[in-house]
Amino acid sequence: MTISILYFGMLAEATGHPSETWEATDPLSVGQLREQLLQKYPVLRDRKFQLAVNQQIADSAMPINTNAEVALLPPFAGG
Amino acid sequence: MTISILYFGMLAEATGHPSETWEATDPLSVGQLREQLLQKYPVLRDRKFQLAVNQQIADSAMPINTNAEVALLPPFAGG
Amino acid sequence: MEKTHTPKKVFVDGPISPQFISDSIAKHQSKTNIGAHSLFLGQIRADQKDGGVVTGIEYTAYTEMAEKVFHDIREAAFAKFDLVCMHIYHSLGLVPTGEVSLFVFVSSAHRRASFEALEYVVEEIKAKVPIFGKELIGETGEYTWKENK
Amino acid sequence: MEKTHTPKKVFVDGPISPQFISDSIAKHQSKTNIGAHSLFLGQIRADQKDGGVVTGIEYTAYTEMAEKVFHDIREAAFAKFDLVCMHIYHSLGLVPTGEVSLFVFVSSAHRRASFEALEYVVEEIKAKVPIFGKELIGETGEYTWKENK
Repeated sequence: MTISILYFGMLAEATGHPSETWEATDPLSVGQLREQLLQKYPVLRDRKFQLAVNQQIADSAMPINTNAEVALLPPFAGG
Repeated sequence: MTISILYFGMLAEATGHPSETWEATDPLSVGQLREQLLQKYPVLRDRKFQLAVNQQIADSAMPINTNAEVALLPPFAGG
Repeated sequence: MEKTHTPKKVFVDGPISPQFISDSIAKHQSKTNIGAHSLFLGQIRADQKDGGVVTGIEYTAYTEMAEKVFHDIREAAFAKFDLVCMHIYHSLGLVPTGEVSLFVFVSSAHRRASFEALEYVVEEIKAKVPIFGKELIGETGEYTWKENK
Repeated sequence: MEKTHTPKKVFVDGPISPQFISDSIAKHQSKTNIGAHSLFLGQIRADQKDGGVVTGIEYTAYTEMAEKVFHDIREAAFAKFDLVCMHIYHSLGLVPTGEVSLFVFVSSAHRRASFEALEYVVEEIKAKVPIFGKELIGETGEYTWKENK
């Protein structure tokens, strides 16, 4: 299945791009995707980030469906 | 001794004037002055008010000295 | 940090205009140790009373005492909270419904101090400053005397 | 009372000007059920960092999600507090030191609701809205990423 990944702020900087298309095996949980991302981008290991799936903050157990939009969000700085 | 009395807001309305000079016997406490004021102006009996002596809120026991400025303050409405 | 807090002019004639408020805000843009401003505006409500709707409040004050009390509130707020600066303005005379009669403006490096100081200062003003308000009702010259809760 | 709270435009390009703030205030003078306005302004501080002083913050956001979260915060605040109206504005792009990047404006009949809602809304924004800030340092192109506490 195909999902779309978005990187924001310092994470776009760390990975070198703001988004990419990700080919993954189905089923896939948020926790499993996080592991795969850390494998591809070891630089993310020492960064704090949360994952949002379809614009909702997601915990590790949440399943990711095909065509999902997954965003990697560094610490918030609004205000 | 002579003191000066100021009436504000609804109390100026009730007494009919914003200020007057008051001749009083010495010593005089705030509580005693309040009694004398209520005698002269029975209309004040059903009004809420505080007394300030020389621009400080005063309790009944506080003595009033000659030339003091005593103000009758109805409920505050700032803001 | 302001170290000396000289008494400031608080009372203004009539309503406090939005332009006056934005001028105050603009003046603080050069104070680059400020990270948070909290502002309170008291606006006159068209409350329904026996006899009609409130059309405005006519404010009077025991001004000499009021200025002292404003100064004391100011000093106490600077002592309690880590503020960069603070301004208080209050109307005297007629303020029509919909217009602003109280403007409290507190500024600090971080937001918590400004929130806490704002509430503190407004509550102190309502409770302690000898300001009196005649609520004008309808078109017939009726009024009641306002009392803070 | 606003009964339906349609999503509103929150993001503005660059700093929020004092004039924009006074225009917002002026628009509320016809809402004569309002007695209390509380406003919060977040202003960029010239903090000292390794390498120099902060000269501004460059804001970016996950805008689609941010707009949803702003809407949720707005709905939650209307449910929790007795408000007449509420406005939130946040900058995107560069906001120089001394200028305003966040403007929260809550209005109610009585003061307590406006105080409580102001704090609630600002804290929720800081904690939950995916906005990111690059603090620009000195004159040499250095920067650090800001993180809310």
